[in-house]
Amino acid sequence: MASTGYPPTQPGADPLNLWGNAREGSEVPTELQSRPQPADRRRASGDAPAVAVERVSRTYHGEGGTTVRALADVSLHATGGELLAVVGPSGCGKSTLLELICGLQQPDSGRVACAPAVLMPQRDLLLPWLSALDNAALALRIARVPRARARAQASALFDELGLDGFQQARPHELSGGMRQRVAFARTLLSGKSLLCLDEPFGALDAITRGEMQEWLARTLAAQPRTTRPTASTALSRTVVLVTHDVEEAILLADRVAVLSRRPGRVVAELAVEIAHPRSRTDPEVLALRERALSALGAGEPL
Amino acid sequence: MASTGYPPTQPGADPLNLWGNAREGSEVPTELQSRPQPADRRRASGDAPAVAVERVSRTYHGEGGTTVRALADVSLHATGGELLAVVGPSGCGKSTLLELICGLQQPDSGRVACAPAVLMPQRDLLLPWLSALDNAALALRIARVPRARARAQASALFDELGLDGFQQARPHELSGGMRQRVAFARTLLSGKSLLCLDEPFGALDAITRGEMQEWLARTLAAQPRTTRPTASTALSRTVVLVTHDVEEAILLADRVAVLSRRPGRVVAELAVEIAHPRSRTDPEVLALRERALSALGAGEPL
Amino acid sequence: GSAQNVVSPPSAKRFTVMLDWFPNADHAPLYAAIAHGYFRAVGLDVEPVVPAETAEPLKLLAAGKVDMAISYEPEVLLARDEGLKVVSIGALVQRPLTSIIALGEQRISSVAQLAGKTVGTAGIPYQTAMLHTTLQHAGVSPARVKEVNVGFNLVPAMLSGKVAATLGGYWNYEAVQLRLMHKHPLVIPVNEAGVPTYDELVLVVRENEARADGQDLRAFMQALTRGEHAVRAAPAAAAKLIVKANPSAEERLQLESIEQTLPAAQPADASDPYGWQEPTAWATFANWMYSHGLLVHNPNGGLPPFTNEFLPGQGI
Amino acid sequence: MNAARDAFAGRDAFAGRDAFAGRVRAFLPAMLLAGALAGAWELYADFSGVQQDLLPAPHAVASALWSNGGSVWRNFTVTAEQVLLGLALALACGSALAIAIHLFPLLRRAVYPLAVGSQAVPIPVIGVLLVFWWGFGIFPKLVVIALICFFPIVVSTVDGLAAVDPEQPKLLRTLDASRWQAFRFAELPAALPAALSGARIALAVGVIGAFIAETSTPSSAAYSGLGREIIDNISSGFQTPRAYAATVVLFAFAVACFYALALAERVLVPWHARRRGATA
Amino acid sequence: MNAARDAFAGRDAFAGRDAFAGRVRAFLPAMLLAGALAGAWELYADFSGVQQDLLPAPHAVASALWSNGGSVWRNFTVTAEQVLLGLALALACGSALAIAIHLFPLLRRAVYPLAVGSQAVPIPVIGVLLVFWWGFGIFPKLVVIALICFFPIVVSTVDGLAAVDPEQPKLLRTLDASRWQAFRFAELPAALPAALSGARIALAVGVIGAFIAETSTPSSAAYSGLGREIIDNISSGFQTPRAYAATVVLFAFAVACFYALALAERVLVPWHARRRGATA
Ligand SMILES: Nc1ncnc2c1ncn2[C@@H]1O[C@H](COP(=O)(O)OP(=O)(O)OP(=O)(O)O)[C@@H](O)[C@H]1O
Ligand SMILES: Nc1ncnc2c1ncn2[C@@H]1O[C@H](COP(=O)(O)OP(=O)(O)OP(=O)(O)O)[C@@H](O)[C@H]1O
Ligand SMILES: [Mg+2]
Ligand SMILES: [Mg+2]
Repeated sequence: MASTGYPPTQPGADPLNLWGNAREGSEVPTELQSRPQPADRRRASGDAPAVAVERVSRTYHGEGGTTVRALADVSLHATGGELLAVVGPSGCGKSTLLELICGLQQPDSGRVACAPAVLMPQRDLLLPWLSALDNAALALRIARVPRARARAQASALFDELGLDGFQQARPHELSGGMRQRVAFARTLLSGKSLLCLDEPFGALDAITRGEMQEWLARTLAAQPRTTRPTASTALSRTVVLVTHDVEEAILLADRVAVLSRRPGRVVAELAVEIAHPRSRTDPEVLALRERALSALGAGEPL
Repeated sequence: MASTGYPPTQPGADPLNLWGNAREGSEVPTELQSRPQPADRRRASGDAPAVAVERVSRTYHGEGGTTVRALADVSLHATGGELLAVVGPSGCGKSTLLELICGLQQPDSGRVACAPAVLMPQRDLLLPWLSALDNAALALRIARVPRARARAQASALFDELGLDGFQQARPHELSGGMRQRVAFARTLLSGKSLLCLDEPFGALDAITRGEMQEWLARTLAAQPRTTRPTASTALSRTVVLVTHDVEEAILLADRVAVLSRRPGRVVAELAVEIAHPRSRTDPEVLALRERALSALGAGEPL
Repeated sequence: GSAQNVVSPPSAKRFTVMLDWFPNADHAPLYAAIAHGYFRAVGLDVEPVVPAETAEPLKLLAAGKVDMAISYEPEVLLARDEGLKVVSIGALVQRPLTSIIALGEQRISSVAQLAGKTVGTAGIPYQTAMLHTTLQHAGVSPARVKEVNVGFNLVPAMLSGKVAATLGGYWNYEAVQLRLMHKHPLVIPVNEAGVPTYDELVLVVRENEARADGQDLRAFMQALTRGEHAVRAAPAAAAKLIVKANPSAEERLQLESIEQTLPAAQPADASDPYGWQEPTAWATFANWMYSHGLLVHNPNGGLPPFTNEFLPGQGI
Repeated sequence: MNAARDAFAGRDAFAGRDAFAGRVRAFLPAMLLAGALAGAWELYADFSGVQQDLLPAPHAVASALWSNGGSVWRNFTVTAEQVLLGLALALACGSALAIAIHLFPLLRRAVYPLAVGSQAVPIPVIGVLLVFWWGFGIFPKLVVIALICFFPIVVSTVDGLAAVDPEQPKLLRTLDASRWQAFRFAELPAALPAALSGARIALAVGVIGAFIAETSTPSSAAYSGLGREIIDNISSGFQTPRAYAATVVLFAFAVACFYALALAERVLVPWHARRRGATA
Repeated sequence: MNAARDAFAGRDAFAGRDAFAGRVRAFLPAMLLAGALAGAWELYADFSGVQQDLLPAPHAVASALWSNGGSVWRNFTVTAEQVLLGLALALACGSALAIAIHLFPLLRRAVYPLAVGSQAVPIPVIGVLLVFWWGFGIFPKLVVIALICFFPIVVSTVDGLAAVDPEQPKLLRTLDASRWQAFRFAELPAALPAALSGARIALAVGVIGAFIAETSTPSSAAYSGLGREIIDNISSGFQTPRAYAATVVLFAFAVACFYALALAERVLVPWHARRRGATA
């Protein structure tokens, strides 16, 4: 870790200080390298995009010699502190896109340059041998935070996410939605400046999901927005949210990118200029939702 | 299998004849045993409930000596051919309920008596060593259907579910939503008379999900309803649909059972008397949706 | 080992002797000398070591890991043929012990009757050569006998009835066992069947040390001679010593075996000292091995493979 | 489907039996079977006309064990010490090598084949050499045992480490885990169960190893292990019952160690042990 | 993090190398290392003053191999046949036993401990008995090898079968799978990789087994295997170089078989082999 020159944030006593601390902001690089490795990433500075995906294509070569074009010529940008939602038909390459942003895959063509990103994968990859609490605290343990402090911070987050009482449960003792929330907590605690969330609330019922959404909105709203001056912008947290729930996208995002069917192309980018907190019954929201849905529906039928 | 006296349906040439064949209906038992095992189940006859869950409680004894009351005194019934939707907060015992119905768990108290049920688990449990097609055809292979026929039937269903072209892909080559649809196909092809679906469309985007819902509604609508005379009722397919999407419940279900927070109790049972096809913008639907949501919201906050 | 029983004077010099096989009746004089402190008396702290297999003693001797090895005359000749600088300084047993042994039930009374039968050996080349010699001596073509390599399971092989006879067992050990088991074995020592006689068990040391400090060796032989007298005087006590050194040895057998061996430990000519090695016999046997292609170099040239100069009353 | 239910129930029982009493009950079938086999053996030995010296009857073995209890016990302590120390040595070297091989693919390609081949080297070939280097003490024997034991540990551990869900390392990478941390948090725990099967195999092989070690290196002690006692009694023909008595002790020793390791597994990888029973 | 990237890359390389050329390249490091070791050995043997008959120098071994090529080769064919047949026997019995143990928990409790103990029985003890029953042919030797090999296979397979995701059987049950089908569709494929590591271990142990078999059972043939050749050259006369020559052949044989099995794995469990390389 120490060798990487990018120590992840170690949140202070306040477990909800989720967007890094000053130490991190202090090292602001001047430009982004293309095709960066997680190791040598530097976080985006100022208005420089925290996410810069330019004309990226990705084709998988399946085992049976079959090739699958997942992404075709996709360009996406997100500035520091922005919440970019990505919606698209199943199998259009959303997860692939996130893996590209996190540097877990390399594009066949095009250019990816992003701040150090943490991925919340679609499958919660909880470690069966760790308790729910230790799973959530994994990032902190990796950042060499003493176990006791790491657990304290994770535990505080458990209350917030309605997991109180299940700190000691093993993953297989948790319900689907609870597992997903543990994975969510793990992601938040990583203290990275760029969060890539792959359907973070997919397994949650309407109510719990609503609560989570509000909670996330609140948390992000509490942090400095992009309008702030550069230096402190470095402190703001960028989110790329992949979701299959258009409503969710509208409620949370600053911008919504709609992908076409495989091979994924950006067919629409909707800016959401609605003040928080937003209500699902708000006509503006409903209108945008319909626009997004129609954009989604566009393209040949199944 | 032959020993069980309950051969699962072997769908004919038409891959969408999903609700069993006459041979199956011909053996109609007179009463249900309590705490039945999958082996010696007999399908519900006539108006006798296909699902009879009576005053069932289930408590888990976790590893750390912690005990979790998942279900408290839950009673649910579904008659043959009915689609019963179950909604409830995350962690309230929905998956547990389905496992009880499928006889994979035994209740601590109360009585469970159900027709032979097939479970679509929350986690798609696709077998990594089988192709997507063979995973879907698993039930048929188990029922000793010749491989070629089994594959043909599964393949036909693949088109329906928008998975065409991925027959030969291994599960790890599929996207989350595709995996879920493969698991869905596997469940449908089991030919059981009672389907327990645990968030079948959880990982699907709005559009695909809409298509799936329509498709399921169509398929079920095409089959004889409970109003028909007994003998043929035996042919009808019962569905218990666990979902976190209230709208989905309203759109598909004949009745919606709303569970409280853990320990899960039935706080409301809404009958949905709206003619198919239903539209999500239909005021009746919206009204019911709000009722369900409020029922959900009831109970202490997180 | 037993050596620890006597408190050693600080002067006593550690002297490791590697046996040819696990402790048995053949080693009685050694253990007697240790137990009675004869070696102490001459300033030697003798420790016996049990080998894992039969070539090990000479190898480790030549490698300087032990001070003396108990081995077989044929092995000594082979070792020297291979260029190992070792020399035999005394015979523990004056005659071949290796014998052709057949169970009574096999109804065999002479080597000639082995024709067309299966014979088990330990897979040692010179024993195969011995078999051939004895057969030819009995007028049987070796081709008519099937040789089976049974490793060290000579007795079990016979008991299993899968071999008519074995060559490699000792007339003072395996034969005695079988007799005690009432198997009425037929026993023909190889030297009574056409193989030139040789010293079955010999005490071997490194040549340079035999040249340099003969003092210890002479002292060793003296103590050993006294040990031999002690055994002769009280065979039963000696048997007990063996069992003590090797708990899995059976006392009755050891005693029987000791008594049988005593005569073979004496030189044919009573005027020769204990441990005497007959030069002519050595020469004859070496030539027999050479003629059977067991030795590469002609044994008649060069230094003799043995010396009697450390025997009591010899040398100097 | 009955078979199915029994089996599932059975697995529960297997996982559930944590009480000591339960564990004893768990061994009952084995003891009954062993008894039955011993009976058959007795009958065969007594009435088939096979000689004592080839196959002694159980009662003869028992009496031999009784009458030589002392020496058998002393030899047993020697052997037990060798096996346990040798196994410990093998575990240390084996798992270290496995981890190195896993972390550094070059090492895998360079060292693995040689490790494989090393198993083909017959101990007697190097026995003398070991003595030449390390003398007549216990150390050469430990080396022999370790040499024979370490391989199963290496193979199982390497394979176990490679079998981790490939998505896990991805996740850990985005959490900025170093290679070592990815190993420590994801791969090592995932590999533990496999490593432990390796250890169990190594144990069994280790008993063989002790026998080989004792019979292929010289020794100066009067009590130099059960292996030596056995080989002496065998090659001096008619003491077969004593050889069998020593063998019985080795047998019991191996079984005891094996189940001691099984207990260790319950402690080291609880999640795994429990998962085993988690079905149905 | 460089280490990390290298490692990930390395795993790719490992998984990716399917071309033959690639495979040869993959062995280069091993060959270089082997060469280096041989060199060191040569120097040690030549200049440390250790004698030929304790540790012959590589060149002496090479010349011994050259001059006795014929007999070594004949003995090799004998041993190779024994190892492969014995291994096949062990695979058949071992996996059968493992499956039975897995399907019938009672059997697990009854037979497993005895299987464990069986490993502790020194072959020389029963060697004579085997000959008494089956004579001087190859069969007793196969039995010995199988006896020594089957255990690793049983342990790995049993553990592999127990390690299947416990949710899978649930699913299969609701699909009305019989116990046997649940086994065939879910448990068996999941256990294959573990079973194959077991086989690889068994192979290595099998070479040891062949040596034990040849040296502890009588043989009448002129060429009765490398093990016999080695022990004869060790235990009498001073043919150490020849013993080492035979050993070198055994060594090569073991390595060859091991990688043959690795290839078999790629064919039998492609999903697994591929997953290995799927990271990053
Ligand atoms: N490892 C892989 N090998 C081959 N093909 C793959 C692989 N991973 C993904 N794909 C293919 O790439 C396409 C996009 O996959 P991806 O998971 O990015 O879709 P997605 O947008 O996340 O879908 P969903 O919303 O269902 O999760 C799919 O068609 C899938 O079959
Ligand atoms: N095997 C188990 N051991 C212990 N506790 C368990 C186990 N399985 C479930 N639970 C507990 O039972 C409760 C209900 O679990 P269940 O999976 O039925 O919830 P759910 O309604 O399906 O939730 P979700 O909508 O998130 O899937 C949860 O609190 C969970 O922690
Ligand atoms: Mg996805
Ligand atoms: Mg659930």
